[in-house]
Amino acid sequence: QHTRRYSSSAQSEDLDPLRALLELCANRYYISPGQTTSELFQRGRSCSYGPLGMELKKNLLEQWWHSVTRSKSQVFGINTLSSRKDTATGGLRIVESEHVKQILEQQELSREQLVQKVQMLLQRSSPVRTDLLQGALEEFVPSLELVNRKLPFGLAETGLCFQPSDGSVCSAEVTQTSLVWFCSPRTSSQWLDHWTRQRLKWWRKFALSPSDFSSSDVPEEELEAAASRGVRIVYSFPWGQEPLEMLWSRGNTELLHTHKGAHSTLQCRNGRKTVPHVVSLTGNMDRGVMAFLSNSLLQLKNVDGKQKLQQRQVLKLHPVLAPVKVALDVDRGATMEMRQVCEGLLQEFMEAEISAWPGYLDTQATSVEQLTAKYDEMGVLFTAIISENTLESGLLQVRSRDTTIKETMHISELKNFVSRYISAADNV
Amino acid sequence: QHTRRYSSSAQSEDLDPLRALLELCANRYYISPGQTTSELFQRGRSCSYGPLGMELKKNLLEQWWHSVTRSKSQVFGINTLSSRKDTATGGLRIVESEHVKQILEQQELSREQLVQKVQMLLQRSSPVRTDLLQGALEEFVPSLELVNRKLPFGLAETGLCFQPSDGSVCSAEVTQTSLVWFCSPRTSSQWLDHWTRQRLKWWRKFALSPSDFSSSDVPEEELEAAASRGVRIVYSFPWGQEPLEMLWSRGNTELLHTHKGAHSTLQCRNGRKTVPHVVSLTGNMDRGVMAFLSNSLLQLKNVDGKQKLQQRQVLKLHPVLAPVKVALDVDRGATMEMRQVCEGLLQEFMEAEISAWPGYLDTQATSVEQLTAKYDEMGVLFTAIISENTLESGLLQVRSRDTTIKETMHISELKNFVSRYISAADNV
Amino acid sequence: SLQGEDPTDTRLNPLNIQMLSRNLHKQIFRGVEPEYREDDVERSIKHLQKHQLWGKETSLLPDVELKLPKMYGKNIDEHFRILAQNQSLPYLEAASKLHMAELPPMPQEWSWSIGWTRYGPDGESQKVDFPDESVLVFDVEVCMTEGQCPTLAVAVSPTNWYSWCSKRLIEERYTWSNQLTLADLIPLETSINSTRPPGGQWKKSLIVGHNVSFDRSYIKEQYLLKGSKVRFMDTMSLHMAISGLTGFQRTLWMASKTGKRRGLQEVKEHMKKTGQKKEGPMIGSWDWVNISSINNLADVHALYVGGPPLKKESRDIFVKGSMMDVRNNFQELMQYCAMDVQATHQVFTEQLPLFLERCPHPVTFAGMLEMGVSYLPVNKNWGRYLEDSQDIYEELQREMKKSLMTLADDACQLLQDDRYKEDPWLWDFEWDVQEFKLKKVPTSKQKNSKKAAETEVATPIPDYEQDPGPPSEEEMASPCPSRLALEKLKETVDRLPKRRQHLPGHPGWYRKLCEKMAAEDSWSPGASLISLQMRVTPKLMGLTWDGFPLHYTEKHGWGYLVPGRRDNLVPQEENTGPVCPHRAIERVYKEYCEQNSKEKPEYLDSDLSEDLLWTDSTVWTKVEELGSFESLTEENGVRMIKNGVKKKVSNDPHYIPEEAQCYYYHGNGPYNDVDIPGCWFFKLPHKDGNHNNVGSPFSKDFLAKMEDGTLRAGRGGTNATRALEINKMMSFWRNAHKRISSQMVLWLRKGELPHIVIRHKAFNDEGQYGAIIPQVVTAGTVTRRAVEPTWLTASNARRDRVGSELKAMVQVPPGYHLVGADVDSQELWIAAVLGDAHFAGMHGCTAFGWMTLQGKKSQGTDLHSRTADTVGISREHAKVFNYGRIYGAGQPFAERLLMQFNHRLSQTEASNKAKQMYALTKGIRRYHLTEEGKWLLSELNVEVETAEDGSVTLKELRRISRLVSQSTKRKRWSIVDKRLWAGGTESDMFNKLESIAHSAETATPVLGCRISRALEPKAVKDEFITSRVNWVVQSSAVDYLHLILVAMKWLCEEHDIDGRFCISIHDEVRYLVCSKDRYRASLALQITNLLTRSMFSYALGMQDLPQSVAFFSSVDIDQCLRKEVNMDCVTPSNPTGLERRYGLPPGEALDIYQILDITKGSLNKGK
Repeated sequence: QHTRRYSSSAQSEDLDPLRALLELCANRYYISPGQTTSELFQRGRSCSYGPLGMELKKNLLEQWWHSVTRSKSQVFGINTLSSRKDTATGGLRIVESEHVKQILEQQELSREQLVQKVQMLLQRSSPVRTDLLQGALEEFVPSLELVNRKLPFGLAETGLCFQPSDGSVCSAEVTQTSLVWFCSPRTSSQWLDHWTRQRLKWWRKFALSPSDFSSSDVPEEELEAAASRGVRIVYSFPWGQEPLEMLWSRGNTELLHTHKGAHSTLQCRNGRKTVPHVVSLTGNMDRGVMAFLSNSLLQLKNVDGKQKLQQRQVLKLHPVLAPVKVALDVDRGATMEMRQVCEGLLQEFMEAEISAWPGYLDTQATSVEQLTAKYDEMGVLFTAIISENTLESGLLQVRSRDTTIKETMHISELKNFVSRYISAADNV
Repeated sequence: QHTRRYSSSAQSEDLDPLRALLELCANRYYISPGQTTSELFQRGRSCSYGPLGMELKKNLLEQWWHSVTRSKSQVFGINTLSSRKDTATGGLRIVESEHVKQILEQQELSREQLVQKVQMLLQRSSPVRTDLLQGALEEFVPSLELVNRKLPFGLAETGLCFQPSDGSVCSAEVTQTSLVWFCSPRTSSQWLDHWTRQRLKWWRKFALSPSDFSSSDVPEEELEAAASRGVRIVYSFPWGQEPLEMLWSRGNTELLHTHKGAHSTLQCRNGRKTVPHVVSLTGNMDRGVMAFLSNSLLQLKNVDGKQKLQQRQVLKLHPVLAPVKVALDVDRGATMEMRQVCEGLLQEFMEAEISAWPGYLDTQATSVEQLTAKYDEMGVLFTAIISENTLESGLLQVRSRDTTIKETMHISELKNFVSRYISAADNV
Repeated sequence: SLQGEDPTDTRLNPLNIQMLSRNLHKQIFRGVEPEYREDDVERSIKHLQKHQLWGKETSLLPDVELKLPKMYGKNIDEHFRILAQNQSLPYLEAASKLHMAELPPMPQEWSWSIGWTRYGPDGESQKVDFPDESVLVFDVEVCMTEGQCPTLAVAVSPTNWYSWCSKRLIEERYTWSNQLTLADLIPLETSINSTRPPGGQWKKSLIVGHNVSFDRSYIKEQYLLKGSKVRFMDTMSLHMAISGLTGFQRTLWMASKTGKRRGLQEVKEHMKKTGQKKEGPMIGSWDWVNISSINNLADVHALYVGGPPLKKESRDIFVKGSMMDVRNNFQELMQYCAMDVQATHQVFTEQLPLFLERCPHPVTFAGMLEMGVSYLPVNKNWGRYLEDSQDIYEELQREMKKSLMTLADDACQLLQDDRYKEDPWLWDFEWDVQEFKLKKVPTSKQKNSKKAAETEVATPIPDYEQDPGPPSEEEMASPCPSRLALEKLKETVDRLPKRRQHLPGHPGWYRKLCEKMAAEDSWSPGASLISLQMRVTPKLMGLTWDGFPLHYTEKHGWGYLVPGRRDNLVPQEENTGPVCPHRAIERVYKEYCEQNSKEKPEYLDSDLSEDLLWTDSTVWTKVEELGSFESLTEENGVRMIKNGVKKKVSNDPHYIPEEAQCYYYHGNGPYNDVDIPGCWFFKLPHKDGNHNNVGSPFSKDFLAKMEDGTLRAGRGGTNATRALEINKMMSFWRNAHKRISSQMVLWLRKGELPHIVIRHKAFNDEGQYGAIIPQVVTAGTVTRRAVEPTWLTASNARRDRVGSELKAMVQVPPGYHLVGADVDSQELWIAAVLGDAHFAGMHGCTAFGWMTLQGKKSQGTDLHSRTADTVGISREHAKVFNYGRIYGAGQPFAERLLMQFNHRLSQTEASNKAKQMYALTKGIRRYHLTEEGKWLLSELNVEVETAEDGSVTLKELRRISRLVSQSTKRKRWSIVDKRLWAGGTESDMFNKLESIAHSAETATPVLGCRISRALEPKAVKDEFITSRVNWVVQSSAVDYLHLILVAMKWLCEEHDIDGRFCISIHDEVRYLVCSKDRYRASLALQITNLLTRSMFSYALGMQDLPQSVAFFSSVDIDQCLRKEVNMDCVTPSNPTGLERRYGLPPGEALDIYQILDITKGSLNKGK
């Protein structure tokens, strides 16, 4: 038996790892089939997610939210606009194309008038955000009252941001997570360290091989304008490292600028009066989804009794992230009664907020091996098989994705088992 | 004692109800203070939400998602792009303003060349969606394999959509919910009725006065192009009715159009082979938030012992929607020990996913009355007050928003009490 | 200029070693010029020539000119005596007052009230702020289960009894803060809410207690940055100095006292461990057992006072009981505490005169007082450090567990098609699965259910289904039919046995790794019980040793399977148990060889894994263990021949006939009693010798083997390798975190801090400032070295060890600095100066001394380089050997260590290397014959080959012994008189050490402290020689420290330097000094070293001191505790380093010349 991780193996003789991953994502409802180009993975932009991809992303965003808002630090969630009323020029803007057309079609306008009108229109149109920082900086003053002017605290938000598409086939949008942390100037560096640590820990928590996630300081020459220090959290994709999250210690110039230098409204009760420093954490959750998909895909090779090489692909997503926890299937010779039991189980799982897969609806005969292979590729944690015998004794077979072992279990205990399995994995 | 609902009173001598609501929303961290114009409420566009507003909206969206995906019907979640590669003209588009400027600044271009170039640019730029329907229609084919070509099923999504801003001060964006339901042509009308009933039931579930939510058929002359029937669910705001959710029975023309009339790929195994019909449900959750805020605000007048008129505003949000379930406060003369107890409680609530308010952090002395008034306006369900006595006996005071009565409770039972209170309210 | 200008003015001794400048020499040695005898000089030169050291070039240092403060007395010894007497006078007076005192009667009834109560002679009680006395015997009790807050205390002065009760004892509350404040502690000098003594003057009073450092950590005033002049005397430390036991003796003492109980067992195990056979030597003289005891109060009391034994049962309530239990037994517990106080007083009364007699130099007493007030300042970063370390540790632990669990999960796949049978590691696991059992259904019921089943017609699913449309209103309202069906089916659960089977479908070995699912919340799924320590783990990881898969046997522990054996291949049918897939093992080895074919295996001495860089104390423990038998084995050789018993050729049970030997691989084996078809079994090497079984291949000893690739993970790719890596990273914190996180930190409030701190610009209102009082037992070992489990043994920060930045977390408050220094190669110099004094009475006259003073790394003439060259090992390794020798380790120690450093070294090679090293350094034993022996030999007319001094070699001695025993009937003649070392670089040093160790009144040469009564020849005869030899150096090092403490205190007081003693860790001292005084303190520290070294020379009869050792090579001025001022202490828990993470800039390390520059050579406060 020989096990080899995708990303760590250079000798892998088979499929190019990226292509294998893309194929799997498209076949197994993670990503809409039309979209699976390697550029998508490399640029870390959003795409149309299928039901499984959508669930994975939702789970990931939910975990991010919990980790940030339920930490011991004081963090408030906000929800700002992706388009804003801003008179500054430049950047991406939403334009009503009809309006432009109307101008262009006005034959009576001179060239200059035309140019002027289009410029005016452009200026009046709403710019769309490229990150969530600005919104949080604006919300700082109202939030300050909330915490009674006491530092530190943070504002959290997740949402769509837009990036120039640069003629790429990829979309212009990306789902970002943002925590903007306000603290005293003295502690900002410590907080940067703290959050780096927390964030890295979070990424690693769900990883199959945590060491593929790492953090590194941004070299001084690559620092963003206002930032005094920067850290990136990167994932080692098969084709190289890509940043998942950026942490910046940004000082207070941007905050002052946003509030037009109104020192007095920005000051906090912090020993002496100071304008707080800002530490920003910006994550790209679309790339995060890709990273976990890439990290979880195992290519297992088994030599069976007859020395034949068998290959098995398993998407070993963390139990908390896995979009489908249980697949419900019926054994050969499905009857309405067996299906009814399945429906009952499905209902039970839904009520317990455990996502279950109604495999029993698929009446096309597939072999157990095919089914298993499919579920392994979908990353389904457990497969419960209801058989004729179940109707008599209440016993069903439960196969685990990770051990490949089938265990007999009573139907009354299944939900509880799965639910405890997941919550235990969450707490580890 | 006299209770009067805002929206139902014409005799209200005090504040204009809309202004009172706006003020409260801004003061109590629901909406960012800069944004509170009455137009916002009336147009039902998104705005910058403060921590409480954000939480309320999150709760509402979550409830919507549960109600749709956990129904007995087969519904899958998807996540499509808000901007798309589409060569059709018209609509809102994201334009890189620098690019336009570059064109406009090219003095050597003739007027015609200029117009042409701008038009080209416009055409190449990504349009942004105005609703979620198109994405679901596109995802229909991959999903079809998922359900093994069996009807009916639905695709659910929530997300940002953009609307022309028409020179208003309001933003162009709105958070929509969408369920696109694919069913046999024969049953589509039944399904429309079914979903109308389900949706209305859902809206009313969280209302203080359910009768303010109602549904009505869209008159034939107002039907959208492809639709054969339409229903709107409306809320009676103080200034009049506004639609919260639209349900349309749309036939299959749009679906065929999206997939370029490829009948064979769209056909389902449904007795005879048919191209399914589409029923769409589109909700505006920003307006939904406004509706529940408006619906929950009570103006209570008490005559106290000295015959003085006292006014109390309470935001009686449904326990499930209320952004803060428990506020934790310390009695006068707070000590480190008391604060420690509060922190422990806060942590406990967070772990149980019950949102709690760290009122004990506010060290400015406010009277109990002021505090109570504030929490009532925030819609906080319970206020727990930790005192010196708590340290000795473990007993604390718990005040209910709805009864205003203070009950003594042991610290070990608080979490369980609140948790059961909420889930009971959910199941009613 | 302060430095000598004229190089010709430099003072050299006859051996060309640079001495103190004229200016300094005159001030210290008062003009007494050293005299050298011609023949001594000649002898020395000859000796140095022999060891190729004579004439080696040396470089000169600039002379130091410095005006020392006025010194007292006629000579430096008197100077120190006067200083020490002045410093300790008030405390000594208090001590003697207590010594004379008859204690007042103990109160019958104890007062139940918060704070202190004083009891008059008639039992009347009165509340007081604190016991205002000049001397107290004091004891604190803490209810351990309720945190670190002191619960109650009792004190007695010569005139009154006192009791103290904590607020938490008297008042009942739901919760108490877990953060202690000064108000929670016991005040001894100040009233409540005050941090100043009444009248503003701190009194010099004395507190006596048994293990008083524990009690001290609960005293309020001790946490103040400045102030208290209270000093402590520890009856436990006094006991160690008077009658202490070595670690090994303690085990034996317990064994002899407790008879057949636990103790003897330990001794037996010890014998086994150190490789002694049953008939091996036993401890000959047991007299010492009766004049000593182990350290607890009851035994110490029994030793010094006697009478009825102390009752200690009540103690359990404090250890295990709750506060409620303490309340319920209040009077009894108070009484218990008071009895301890009384006993301590009795012990003290007996000890004081003994101590003063045995440690007569006043410096010892004064030094011990100073050692008793250590103080470690910490700040907010302490909490951060604890949190981060624990956090990282837990994360790593989780990651490791996850890796291991994944390995276990993956292995489960082998169950399919019985593929495990072909796995080189897992073939011998339990792979059986169980059948799922149901309760038998009563037949009648069974029939019913069968009938029911029959009536229920199975409905097939239609081929295609129509969209049924939405459910009707009624359907929506009524309960769902499928739910009802499910609920009904769930009723069959009563057919399951009450006790559920545990994972019946999983293989047996996996089942054992899984927790049974229980009702508790703590259940975790999967192979969650797996750990590195389990036997399945190395196999799941597919560990290989030199490419061979690891295998475990009950009898031999961990080893590995080498394929190729043919003599035990059995036809398959005959075998019922698991069959070893030797073909698969061959494949594994083949793959390994292919991989390694390019890179030649490295047989070079690998870089020393830092785990082998033992701290001195661990080297010593090891030496003591092995050494306790060494002198005897040597003697044994002689005796054995004397008795004419020839040792039989080994009847080793593992003797292997030639044909069963593995022909291509050599290692520890094969052990052919392990019968695995097709494979030989070899054992993993063990650090204590190959006959020992290895219990886990993950122990510390194999870390180096993993690093060099001898031991590696063969499968599971990253999971296994990463688990090994993590194991290494966690090692420090795993062992230390309990001790570290239970350090009691007390945070001071703003008003409790000195003005210097709170007015400093770096002061932060939210920053916390506090202190840890380390529980240092001032004389915790028989050598009188201090003992403390956390700080004194802490290693330095290491990049791959979580939490190892511990020491750097001791950080000064604003406005302060830590000033300190390491005594450069302290023990080497002490040994060298003893040897030099012994040989020719001048510095550097022995090769060892010369190397210590003048040796240069660059020329290969320093001690460690020399040893490294001789044996062919790295300099770092050589260091361990060199220290080991000075601690008294013999050749067996060296052999074992050599093999541990390089496991491919054979026993013979190691033995030869060790022999060579010892011959060159320690020298060869030579024996002087007794008069009786000489007479006998002349009677027998035996020719004897003797050296100039009349000594004979061991070989010669054996020959003589044989002749003697052959020719006479008497079995025993004592023919050996004195044994000496000769010919080595260190021979004279060892002769000196042994002569001290063998003398009737063994005492340190400088301060004249006597060895523990339990180690004196009259009690132990010739046993424990290693310990006694070691004692000479170690105890002198303690003298060194005491001298430093006394001198430093004098200089600080004399020159108004605002500083206090912080801690002394082994050979380093640290002072907490007000920043403005830090350079003056550095100068004072340098002068201190100068005076201390001079005192050593003076006491050994040498009126001079080499310049190279006169001063610390550098004094560190720093804001935290660390080995080097520029160490950034990067560790996994401190990834960005001290400067970035904690804002600690590098400190300054100043040599004497830089300090002179800054201070202009003056200790006086700036004008």
